[in-house]
Amino acid sequence: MGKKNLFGLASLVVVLLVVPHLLGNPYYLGVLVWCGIYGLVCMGLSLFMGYCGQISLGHAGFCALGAYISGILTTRFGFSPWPALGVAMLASLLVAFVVGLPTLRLKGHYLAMATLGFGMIIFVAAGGDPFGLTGGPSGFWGIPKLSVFGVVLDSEVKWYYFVWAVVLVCLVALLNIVHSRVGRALRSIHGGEPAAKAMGVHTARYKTQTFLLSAALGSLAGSFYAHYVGFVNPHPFGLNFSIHLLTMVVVGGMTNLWGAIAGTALLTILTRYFRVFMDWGVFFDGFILVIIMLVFPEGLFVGAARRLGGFVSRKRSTGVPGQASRQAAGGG
Amino acid sequence: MELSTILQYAFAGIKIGSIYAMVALGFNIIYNTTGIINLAQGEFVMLGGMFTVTLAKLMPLGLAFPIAVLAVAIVGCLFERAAIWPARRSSVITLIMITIGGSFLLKGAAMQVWGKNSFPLRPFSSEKPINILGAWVQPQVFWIIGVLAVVMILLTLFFRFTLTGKAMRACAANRAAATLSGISVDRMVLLSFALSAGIGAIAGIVITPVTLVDYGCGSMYALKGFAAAVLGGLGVSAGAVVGGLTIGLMECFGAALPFQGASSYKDGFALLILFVFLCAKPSGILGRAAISELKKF
Amino acid sequence: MKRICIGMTALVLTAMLVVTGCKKEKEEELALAPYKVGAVFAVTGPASWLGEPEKNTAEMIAKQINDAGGINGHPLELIVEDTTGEETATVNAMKKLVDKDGVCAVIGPSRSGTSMAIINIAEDKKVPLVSCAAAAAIVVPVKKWVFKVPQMDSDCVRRIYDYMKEKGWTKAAIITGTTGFGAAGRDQLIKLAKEYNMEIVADETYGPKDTDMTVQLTKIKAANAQALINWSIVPGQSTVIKNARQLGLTIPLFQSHGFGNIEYVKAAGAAAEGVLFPAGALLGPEGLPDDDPQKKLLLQYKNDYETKYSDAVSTFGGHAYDALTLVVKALKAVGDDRAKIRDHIENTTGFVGTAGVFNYSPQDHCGLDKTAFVMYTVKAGKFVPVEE
Amino acid sequence: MDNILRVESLRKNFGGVVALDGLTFEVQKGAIKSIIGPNGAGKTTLFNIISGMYRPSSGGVWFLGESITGSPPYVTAKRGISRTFQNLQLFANMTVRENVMVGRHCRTKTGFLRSALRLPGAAKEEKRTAAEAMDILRFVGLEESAQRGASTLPFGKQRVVEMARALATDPKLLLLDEPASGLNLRETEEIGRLIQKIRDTGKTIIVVEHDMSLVMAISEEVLVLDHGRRIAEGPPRSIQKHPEVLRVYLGEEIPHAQSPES
Repeated sequence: MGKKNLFGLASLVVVLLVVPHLLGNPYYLGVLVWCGIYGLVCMGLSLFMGYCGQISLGHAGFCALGAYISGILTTRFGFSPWPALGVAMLASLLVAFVVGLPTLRLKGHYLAMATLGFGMIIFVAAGGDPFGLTGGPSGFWGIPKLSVFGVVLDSEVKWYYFVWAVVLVCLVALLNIVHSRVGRALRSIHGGEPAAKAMGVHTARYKTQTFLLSAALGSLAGSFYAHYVGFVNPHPFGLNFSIHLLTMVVVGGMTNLWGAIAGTALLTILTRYFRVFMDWGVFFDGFILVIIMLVFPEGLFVGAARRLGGFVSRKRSTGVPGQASRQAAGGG
Repeated sequence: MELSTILQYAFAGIKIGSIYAMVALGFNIIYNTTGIINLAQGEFVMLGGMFTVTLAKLMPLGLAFPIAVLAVAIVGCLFERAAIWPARRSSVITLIMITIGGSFLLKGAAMQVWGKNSFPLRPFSSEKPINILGAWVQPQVFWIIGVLAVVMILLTLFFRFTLTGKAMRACAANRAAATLSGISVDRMVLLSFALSAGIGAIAGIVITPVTLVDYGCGSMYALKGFAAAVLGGLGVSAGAVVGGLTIGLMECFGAALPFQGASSYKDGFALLILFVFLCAKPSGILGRAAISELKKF
Repeated sequence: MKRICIGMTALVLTAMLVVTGCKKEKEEELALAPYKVGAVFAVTGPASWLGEPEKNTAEMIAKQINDAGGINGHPLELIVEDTTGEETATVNAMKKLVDKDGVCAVIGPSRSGTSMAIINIAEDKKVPLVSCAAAAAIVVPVKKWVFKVPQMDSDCVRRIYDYMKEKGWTKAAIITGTTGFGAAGRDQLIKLAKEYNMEIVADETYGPKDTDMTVQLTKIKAANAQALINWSIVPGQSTVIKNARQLGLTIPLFQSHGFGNIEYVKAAGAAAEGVLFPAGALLGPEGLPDDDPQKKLLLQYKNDYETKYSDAVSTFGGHAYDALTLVVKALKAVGDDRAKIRDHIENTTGFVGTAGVFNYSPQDHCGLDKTAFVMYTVKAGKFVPVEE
Repeated sequence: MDNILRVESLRKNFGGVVALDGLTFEVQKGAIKSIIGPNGAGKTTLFNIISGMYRPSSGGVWFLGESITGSPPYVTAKRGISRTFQNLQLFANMTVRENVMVGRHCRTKTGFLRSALRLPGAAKEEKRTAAEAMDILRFVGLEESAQRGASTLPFGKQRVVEMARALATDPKLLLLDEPASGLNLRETEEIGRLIQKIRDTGKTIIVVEHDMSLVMAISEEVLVLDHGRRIAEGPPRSIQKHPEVLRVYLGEEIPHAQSPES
C-alpha cells in the first residue's frame, strides 16, 4: 500500500497511544470515541463517494439500522451484544442490496435524492414504530454494554482503545482495497464511467459492492452508538446526520481515506468546541465550512497534502473542476 | 370518502405543494446555470418571511412584499459573490458543501437578528374561510395558488422572450458555447441567484400567514423543494410545479390513508413513492436522461 | 485571495480562542472554592425557544446568588452547555460537565429525548440530574440519580380528563407531535383514557416541522369528538389551533402544559381564544390569593425575568428556576458532595417552586401531583385561569 | 473463417432518429479497417454497439463466430474487444501507469475480500499488473511519463495513453475512435505508425477517422457510411474515386486533415 500509508498508519498508532496520556480527562477521550464511531461511517462513505464517485445522503439510515437492531435484539429478545451486532450488519447488508440495486443506476442529484429518501424512510419508520419495537419518537433505553474478550467497555478509555482499534483494522483493510485492482476499478468509475466499462470494469457490480461495504460500516458504527450511549431514539439519525457525515467526508477530502478520518476528527472536535459559543455556534459552523471549502476545495487533507508537495503529480486533477467535466460531457 | 373531504385534502395538498413548487423553481434556476443544488434555498424562504414580518410592522403589506423580495434577492447576490463565485472552478460537490455552509450562516445570522421565536403574519385578505362544496378553504390558499401561477407565467415569459432569459437558458444548455457567443456566464450565475432568492422569498411571504416563520424553518422547505425538483425533473420549470404539487398532494392523501397512525408516516409515504418512481424513471417526470448524466461529484 | 482567506480564518480562530479563554479567567476569585453546577439546555437548534429561557433564568439566578455572597461563602459556578436539542451532543455535554468540569450536579436537559439519552450517564457516574423535561418516563420507574421538576405529563393528562369529566365530555380526539414529548403525552393520553372512561375517537400525529395539519384535523372532525387535545411543544401547536378553527371545528380545544409561552398565543392570533390548557401558576400569579405559598416567589421571578430580558416569562424558564434552586438548597445544606446532594434532594419536602410545591421521596422523583396544575384559558390574547 | 467481426443488418434508432440503418460488413483478421463518413453518419454509435455500450434496435454482431449482440461491455472487453474514445476519456484522477493498469482489469481477478486482506496471491497479481503496464508503456514509448498524472500530459500524449490503456486489455480487436483528432501533423504521423506497429503484433484494428491522409496511409480497407448506411466499401484507392462517396462529401464538406470536432 505504499510507504506513505505505512508511515501514516505508524504515526496514527503512535498518536493514538500517546493521546490518552496527554489528555488527563476522560471527557476528551469521549470526544475521540465519537471521532472513531463517525470515522467508521465516513471511511465507507469516502470509498463510496471519493473513490467510486457516487453520492449518498442516506447513510444515517444504515447507522439507524445498526443501532436499532442491536438495541432491539439485546433489550427485547435477550441477544447478547455481539450476535446482535452481527445480525444488524447482515440485515443492513440485505437492505443495502435491495435499495442499492435499483438506486445505483441513478446519477448525480437523482442518486442524492433517492438515497436521501431511503434515509428518511428509515427515520420515519423508526418514529412511526409500525411493529411496536422501536419505542416511537421516544426511543428506548437500557441497551447493555459491549464487552470485548471479557472486558466490559464501561469507561471512556476502554471505548477509546476499542473503537480506534476497530477503526485501524478497517482502515488497513480499506487502504489495501484502495491500492489494489479493486481500488483502481472504483477510481476508474469516478474518473469516467464509459471508459471504465470499456476496460471491462463491471461498474454496476462495483458500485453495489462498495455501497454494501459502506452500509456495513454504517451499521457497525450504529451498533457501537447503541452500546456506547445505551439509548436509541430516531432523532440523531435524521437527514441532518447524513448531511453531517457528508460534510465530514468532503471537508477532509473525499478522494482520500485519510481525508475522511481527518475531516471527521476535525469537525467532531470543532463542533464540540463551537458549542461554547451558544447562539453563535450555528453561524460559526457555517462560516468554517464555507472558508474551508473556499480555501481547500478538494478538502483539507488532500489540499494540504498537495500544498506540501507530496501528492502533486498524483492528485493534481482529482478535483477536476465541475466546469471542465461539464464541458466535456456537454460537448460530446 | 365524500367529495367534500377529498376536496379538503386536495386544497391542503395544493397549498403546501405550491410552496414546494416555488422552492423547486428556485432550485432549478440555479441548477441550470451552475449545475449545483443550492441547499441554502430554504433559508431564502425563511428570510422572505422574516423580512416581511418585520417590515409589515412599519408599512402596508403591499409595500413590504416587494421590499422583502428585493432584500432577499440582494442577500442571494451577496451570497453568490462571497461564497460561490470564488469557488466557481471547484467541483460540484464542493459547491454544494458551500451552500450547506451558507445555509448554516444564514440560519445563524437570522437567529441573531430575530431570535428564536416563531412569528405570525396577517393574511393578505380576510381570514374567514370560504366554503367550497363542503370544504373549508382559507382565502390565503388562493393567494398562494395565484402567486405561483403568476411566478410561473412571468418566468416562462422571461426565459422565452427576453434576451437575458435566453442567455440564461443558453448557459443551461451549453456553458462553453454560451461563453463563446459572448454571454457572461458569471453574470448569469449572479442573476440566477438573485432570481431564485427572490422566488424563494415570495414563497416564504405567501406561506407565512398560514404557518409561521422561525429561523430554522428553511431546511424543511429545502428538503421538500429538492424532492419536488427531482421528482419533476431537474432543470425543468414545469417539472418543478408538477413535482411540487404531486408531493404536496401525496403527503396530504398519505396522511389521510385509512389506518391507525397514517399521519406519522406521511413524509415517508411521499418519499417512498418518489423513491419507487425514480427507480422506474431515473430522470424524473419531465426530466431528460441526458441532463442527469452531466453532473459529476 | 486564498491568503486572505487563510489569514481571516486564523484571525477568527485566534479571536475565538481568546474570547473563550477570557471567559474562563473572568471568574472572580473568592476565598472559597466555587460550587460547580452544570446545565445542559437546548440553547440553539429546533428546541431553542425552550432552552433560551432556561439558560437565561439559570444565569440570572446564579448571578443573584453570587451577588448576595454565594452559597455559604462559596461562589456558584454555573456551567451551561448547549445540547442543540440533539441526543449525541447532549451525551457529550453531560460527559464534559461530569468528567472535565467536575460539576456536583446537572440541571436540564430541556427535551424528553435528550433527558432519556443521559440517564445512563447520570446513573453510571453517580451524578444528580434534575431534568427540565416533562415525560413521566424520565422518573417512572424511579432512577436513583435522576429527578425532574416539571409536572408529570401523566398528571397533566389527569387534569385535562378531570375537567372533561366535569363537563360530561367523554369522546376525545388527540393529535400529538412526533417528538419525545408528544409521543410520551400520547402514551399517557391513551393509557389514562381507560381509567377515566374516555373514548379516544381519533388519534393523529404530526411532525415537528409540519406546517399544515388540515388533513389530520379533517379526519378528527369526521370522528365527532367532544374535545380535541393537542400535545406537542413545537410551534406547530399554533398551527393546529388555526387549522382547526379554519375547518370550522368548534369543539373545545385543549393544549398540553407545553403551551405555556404567550408567543404561541400571539402566533395563533384570534384562533387561540378559548383554548384550554393546564400549567403551573407562573402564568398568572397576580390572580392567586395572597396567602398562596407560591405567589410572592412567582411575582418576583416573573418581574426579575421580564425586566432583565424584556421577554415574556414562560413555564420553561420556571423549570430551570426550580431545578437550580433545588440544587442550590441542597448545596447550602450539605456542600458539594454528589451523593449527599442526591440524598438531600430525595428528602426535600415542601419546597416552593414555580411549578408548585415539591415533595420528593424515594418513591417519587417528580415531587408534584396534578394539584400543581391550574387550568388556563386564553382570553383577549392573555392567559387567564379558568373559574371552576 | 478469417473474419474476426461480422456486423449484420444492424439498426439503432434513438427515439425517431435512425443512427444505423441496416448496416452489414465484415472485418478480416489482422487488418486495419477505417470507417469514414460525414458527421452523424453513425460511426460512434457503431462503436458503442460493438463494444456493448448500446444495445442495437435490431440486427446482430458476431465476434470470432459467436454472437455478442447486446453483451455488456465488461463481457465484450473480456472476449477481446477494446476501444478508445473520440473525446478523451482518460481517468484524470490517476497516473498514466494506473490508467494502463485499469486496462488489465479484465485479465486479473482479485476481489474485495482478497485485496482487503492482501493475500499473497493478490500482492503477486498486483506486482505483475504493474510490470505488464510498464511493458505496454514502453511499447508505446511513454515509460518516462508513467508516474505523471494522466491529465498533466500534453494532448497528443494523452491520446497515446488511451491507446495504451486499450491495449492493456489484451484485445484481439481494437476500436479507435478518431485517434488523430486534435493532433498536429507530426503527431498524426506518429500515431499512424503506432497503429501499424500495434497491428503488426497480430491485432485487428478498426479506425473511425476524419483525417483522410491518415486513413489512406494505414488502412487496408475503408468503409464509408452515410446516415447509418453503407455507401461504399473497398481499398482506399477505389474509395477515393467512388462517385457516391464524392457526392456525399461534396454535398457537405471536403474531408481534410483537422476536420472540426463533432
